[in-house]
Amino acid sequence: MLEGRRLLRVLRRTVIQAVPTILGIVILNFLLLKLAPGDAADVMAGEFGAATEETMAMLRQRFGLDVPVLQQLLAYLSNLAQFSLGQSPRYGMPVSELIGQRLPSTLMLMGMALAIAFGLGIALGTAMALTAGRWPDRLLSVVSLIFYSVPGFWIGLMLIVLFSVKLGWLPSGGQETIGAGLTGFDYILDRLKHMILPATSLALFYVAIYGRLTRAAVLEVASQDYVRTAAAKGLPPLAITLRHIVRNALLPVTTLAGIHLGGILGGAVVVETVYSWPGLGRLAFESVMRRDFNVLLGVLLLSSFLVIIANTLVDLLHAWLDPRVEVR
Amino acid sequence: MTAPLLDVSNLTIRFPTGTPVADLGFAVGEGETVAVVGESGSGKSLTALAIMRLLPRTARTTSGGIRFQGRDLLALPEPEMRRVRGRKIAMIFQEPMTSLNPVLTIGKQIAEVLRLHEGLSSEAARKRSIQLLDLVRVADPHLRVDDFPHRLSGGMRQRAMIAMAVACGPKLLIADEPTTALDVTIQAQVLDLLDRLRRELGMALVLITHDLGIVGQWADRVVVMYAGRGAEEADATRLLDDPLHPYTRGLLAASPRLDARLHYTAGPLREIPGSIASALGEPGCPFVPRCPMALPTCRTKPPPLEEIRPGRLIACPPTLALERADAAAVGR
Amino acid sequence: MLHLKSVVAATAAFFLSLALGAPVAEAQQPKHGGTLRFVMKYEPPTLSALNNTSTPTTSAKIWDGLVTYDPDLKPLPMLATSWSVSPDGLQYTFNLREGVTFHDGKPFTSADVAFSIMRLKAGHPRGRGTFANVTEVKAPDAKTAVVVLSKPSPYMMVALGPSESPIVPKHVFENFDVATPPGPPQHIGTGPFVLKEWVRGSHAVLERNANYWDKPRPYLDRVIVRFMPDAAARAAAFEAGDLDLGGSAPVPLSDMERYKSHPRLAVDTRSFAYTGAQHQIFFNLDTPILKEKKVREAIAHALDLQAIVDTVFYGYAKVSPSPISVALTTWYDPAVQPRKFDVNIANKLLDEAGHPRAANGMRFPLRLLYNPFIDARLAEFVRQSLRRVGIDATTQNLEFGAYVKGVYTDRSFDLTIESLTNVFDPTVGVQRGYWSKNFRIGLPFSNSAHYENPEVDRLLEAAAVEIDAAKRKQLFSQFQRIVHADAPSVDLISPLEVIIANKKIRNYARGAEGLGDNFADVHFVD
Amino acid sequence: MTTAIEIAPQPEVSGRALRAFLRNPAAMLASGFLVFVTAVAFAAPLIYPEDPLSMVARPFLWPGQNPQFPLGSDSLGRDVAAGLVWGSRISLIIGIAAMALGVSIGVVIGATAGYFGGRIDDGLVRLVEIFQTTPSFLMLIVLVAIAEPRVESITVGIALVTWPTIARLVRAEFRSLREKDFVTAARGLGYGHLRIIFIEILPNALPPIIVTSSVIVASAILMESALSFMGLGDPNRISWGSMIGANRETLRTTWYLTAVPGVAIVLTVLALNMIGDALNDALNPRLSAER
Repeated sequence: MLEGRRLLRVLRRTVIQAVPTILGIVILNFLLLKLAPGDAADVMAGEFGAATEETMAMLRQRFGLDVPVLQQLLAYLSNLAQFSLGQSPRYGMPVSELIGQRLPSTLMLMGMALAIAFGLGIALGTAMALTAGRWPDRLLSVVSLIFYSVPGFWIGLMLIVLFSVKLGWLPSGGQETIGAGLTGFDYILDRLKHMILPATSLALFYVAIYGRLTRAAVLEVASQDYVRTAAAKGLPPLAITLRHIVRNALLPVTTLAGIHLGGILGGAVVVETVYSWPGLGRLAFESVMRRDFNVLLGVLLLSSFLVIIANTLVDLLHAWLDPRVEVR
Repeated sequence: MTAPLLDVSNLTIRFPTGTPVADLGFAVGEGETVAVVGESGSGKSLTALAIMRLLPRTARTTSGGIRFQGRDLLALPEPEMRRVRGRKIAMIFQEPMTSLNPVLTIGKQIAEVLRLHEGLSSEAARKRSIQLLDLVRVADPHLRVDDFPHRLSGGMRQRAMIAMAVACGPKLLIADEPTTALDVTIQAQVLDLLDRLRRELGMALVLITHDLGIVGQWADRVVVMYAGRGAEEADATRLLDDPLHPYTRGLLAASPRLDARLHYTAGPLREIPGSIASALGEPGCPFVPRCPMALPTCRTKPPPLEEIRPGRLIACPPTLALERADAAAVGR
Repeated sequence: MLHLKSVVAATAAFFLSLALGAPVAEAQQPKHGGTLRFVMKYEPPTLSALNNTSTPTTSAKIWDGLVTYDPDLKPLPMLATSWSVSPDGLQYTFNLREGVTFHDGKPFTSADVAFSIMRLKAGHPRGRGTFANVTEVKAPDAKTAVVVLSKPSPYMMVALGPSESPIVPKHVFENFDVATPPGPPQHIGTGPFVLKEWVRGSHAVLERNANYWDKPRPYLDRVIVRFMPDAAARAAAFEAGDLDLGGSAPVPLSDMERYKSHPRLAVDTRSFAYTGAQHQIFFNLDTPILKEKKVREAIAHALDLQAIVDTVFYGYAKVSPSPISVALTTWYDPAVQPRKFDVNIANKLLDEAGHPRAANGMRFPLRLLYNPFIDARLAEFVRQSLRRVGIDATTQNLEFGAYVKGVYTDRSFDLTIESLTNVFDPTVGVQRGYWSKNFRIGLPFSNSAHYENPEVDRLLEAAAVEIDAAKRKQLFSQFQRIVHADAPSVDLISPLEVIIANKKIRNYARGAEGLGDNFADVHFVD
Repeated sequence: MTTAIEIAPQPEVSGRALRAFLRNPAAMLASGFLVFVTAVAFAAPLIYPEDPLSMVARPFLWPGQNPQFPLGSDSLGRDVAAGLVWGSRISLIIGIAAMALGVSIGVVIGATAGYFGGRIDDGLVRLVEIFQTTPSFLMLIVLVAIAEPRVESITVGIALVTWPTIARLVRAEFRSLREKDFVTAARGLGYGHLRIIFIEILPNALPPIIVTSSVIVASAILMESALSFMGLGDPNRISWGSMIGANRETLRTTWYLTAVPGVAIVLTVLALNMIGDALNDALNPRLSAER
């Protein structure tokens, strides 16, 4: 019952926080996008090969591009108030449907990337901290710095060359073996195989971040009195590390996960390009290029939703990990 | 005379940056309470950690022998040593606020040691934890057992620490400044509790403190440390009545005395001039820079702890000379 | 009484001609089955070519045309089994194939042909020109369609291929908006493949149409069309064996040598008459400095077209110096040759035009734009060539929307590198860039130079209605010479249609439409 | 009289921190490398007076094949070595200028929010949140696409997506510092807000800002290269990122064309991050003791 009330409070706070933020994002980006040279009609006319003035005018009218910007914004907002993200001029279908198609694959990719980043990062960081100052620490520190310093697309291309072209172990791109008609376990395995390389490329940068954060946090925690208490109890090092150090060290490490989700979505633009992954990042990039602004706004909106949700989850996770935290 | 429970001899702890404990020796008998007294920085806490073998990695314990129940702890392999920690020798720390893991319940933290050393099931360990909390006089132990540390007061937390420490019935409990962080009113309660447990469980107690005021009531014997060396060792009452080492005398004059009724005895508090830091790099007696009676010979080499009379040792050649002169005079 | 010149062309003849092109051993019965994995660079808004020109390859698999073409643009029967043209060129009669049904089971009739041509006239970017003179399409019976023109349109007969003018079901499109990209529910044709699934941003799956009229074709079970925008990703996918076929140089040209010796993949550099690829620079003749012909000529002299072919396109292009691409062998006039590459001439002309070099070696600045679908290295090459003769060219890297707006609406450019494709006929593909009446602000791929020459206008307009091929060729020759002399543009090169294909597939590009083939005849060999 | 107020603690960027930094061998190595890169960037017109984009050699010369072009030539016959030298200029300029701009915006907004608190704080925090909830690379693409890719617009774009990090940091520092005695004292003396913010508090908030700044320079260089990869680079200037972007298609055959600028980016970014680490250690001695 207490838990329920806590949850409710979190949700209410999230909503109160989210609404102005999201409104801000919409308005800011809407106005920003209207500064862009060219509009959807230009792009479509160009892509279709040719056009006449009449069709251009007709396109603009149909997409609602022929009225003043402020009016367009109001129209968009009133659409939004009715939970509609509008239509994509380019695809001729509702934005929500378009995003809905891409969302699952992006969520999976991001989820796996985050899982890799956390798992590997925390392991790496703990290993570094436990060997602080000695050669494994120095070596891993350099490795994580390199992860941190190498452009993501470079890693992506190199992984493809190595693992799919040279070794032939993993597919070079896409999210599934198209038309293979796999079902059940084989299907899941196939999806996983397709996900490993892009998720890794996306994750490595964050592996480095979490590794470094964890290292600092573990060192900090390891010097705490209660760790000494645990040692004085006669606990073996592994138990001390897992039960007393890592769990406490997780607290500062997880704080940034929400913000990183936004970063990962941005990074997804590059990785999805390299791996031909049909995700939101690529959709967003193309919608910028094609001036398909309803789609772009939809993606931005959704991603801020995701970030807000992630932040809420992190808060809840904190409350669970750290009993001292009262949910604000 | 049987061998003491714990015998620390010639203990020296070195760090790359210095030698905070040198040539220290003292012994603790079964069931005895020994207070180790000194200012902060005197090396008393490091000594306690050295006994537990929990010194930081950079520390080197050299030329010392720490014999516990006849075995040299310094020579034990680490897994063996782990079986000593928490089971044979337990330790409680100064800061009950930070010495408990904030993300685990009290009960889990007590149960951890029981499950480790006594192989209890989690259920049995929980039951025992409640009993232990009861033993250390925590009210409503069956409720508190599920509380997280931050929900408890400082005194309660220290009681929980004590419950954890005595869980496996250790032969020796090292209490490192157990009351420093607590309200004055709680201090006596906690010390009484320790004393009672010592008697009931038949364990020895090493009470590390900077506060000579608590020594008289709760300690059998006192070791006074200064700058990592033993300065004086004596029965508690003797020492308080008749401190010999100039440092002990200064310390005693500077400390508020806590009598049985928890009242401060009024008396002027006097500072010892200088600070312990001035001992650094001193080739001779570390107390020389602050000593009112230092002789030129004091500066040449550190004075050894010498027995004046049975059970009474002192590391101060001038005092020793005076005392011996007095004794000779009395004897004559 | 109409005098009908009938053309009888049997289906068998068509396939016989194909078989002749292939080794005899493989002329035996092709085997059925298999999945063809075909890659496209960009995902189009629709797979249909009904109202856009970016999707000829996918459209041809789903929708048939009235006719298709052999490599020399000779029409071959498809949905029309035979046809005739009235001597005045104003009436085309098509006899339609019996027993053809759409994917939804409805029969194909002359009403669908009539509807499709009028719809193409209304909504197809080129169809508006191609079918501009169509006044009506009569359907005297279910299997006869008669196209009636107000003026002769000699190019119309080459515009009826499946990749250019798909025949769509009237009952599906009747109530569908002209300009909206058709979505999956509208992907219903008579073609050899049926749209099964389209995962946006990823791929489309085309399944075999078991009821296809051209039995036993199609041979393939399935065609998977993947959309992969990144060249390196496509290259990796080809090499990892994840792709079988791709056109328009699907892998970086620099890698082509490796593919030439690849055990599993083949490089095909045939050119196809339907594409008419052409890259050219248009001058903005509203820029004062470019109004001087000497300056424009100097720029032409500063560009080494052969070097462009060799370095920028790694040899996978042809020098194409005339406004009509060398790819349009019928119409290109070989008398038109590039201006000599000579930096000294260029410098001299610029000096004469009164633009001496300043202290920093530069004469004047120019804004250089380029269509982002063109390799940026071409822009880089042009920029550096111009700087060599003292023209301080600044390249602007604009994405497509900004580019189209910058050139065709804002006209904020001095030079633009365009790829105004000539397609299959100069009236359809070339006229738009040079006809003064097609200088229209805001209209993409119009007369961006703002070139006005009454004589050129006259020639273009005459050629558009000239049914005598020889006379028409004469008109276009004159056109080419005048434009080349006037230099409103510098025509550069015609890139080859480079195809990468799995060595085990056959007949992926039988006719003039290249990969715009319907793939009905594609099959795997062991 | 005014001397009485000189109770503001000396900024922590002190001799001790400097010594700690100088004693760190990794930091010295990294600094040495950066000094070298900067020197090369400054000396570019002396080393290669020619336009680095001009086509001077036979295309696809491998490194060492022709001693005149030690690092080879690219697909258009441009000298890779010249590109590398000139590219260091643009990459560093973009990195440093974007950082300077981003830090300036971040400091002003973070300081204002942290110092004044209340409604102003609420509003600015919301603003920061709007920027931080938007995927920053996507935002960058939007900004650069709108303004057309040029060195200036890329720089401003990167600054606009990095300032929120600094703003958050500065706000947190200011919130804790504004309660300190020396600030109260300064207020008591009637100093203006501007003076208190910039002269009294800011110097004390500098250490984390400095550490973060070096990391931001590094990530700006990475972002520029990613933009180039996506085809949003400045075609008129050569930068390491644009070298990778221009040659990535030939990655498989002539890998050195991307590897050379790639290694330059990695080493420079690595050096910047190492300096960031070292600064962090030097300015937060508590943790550095563990190293």
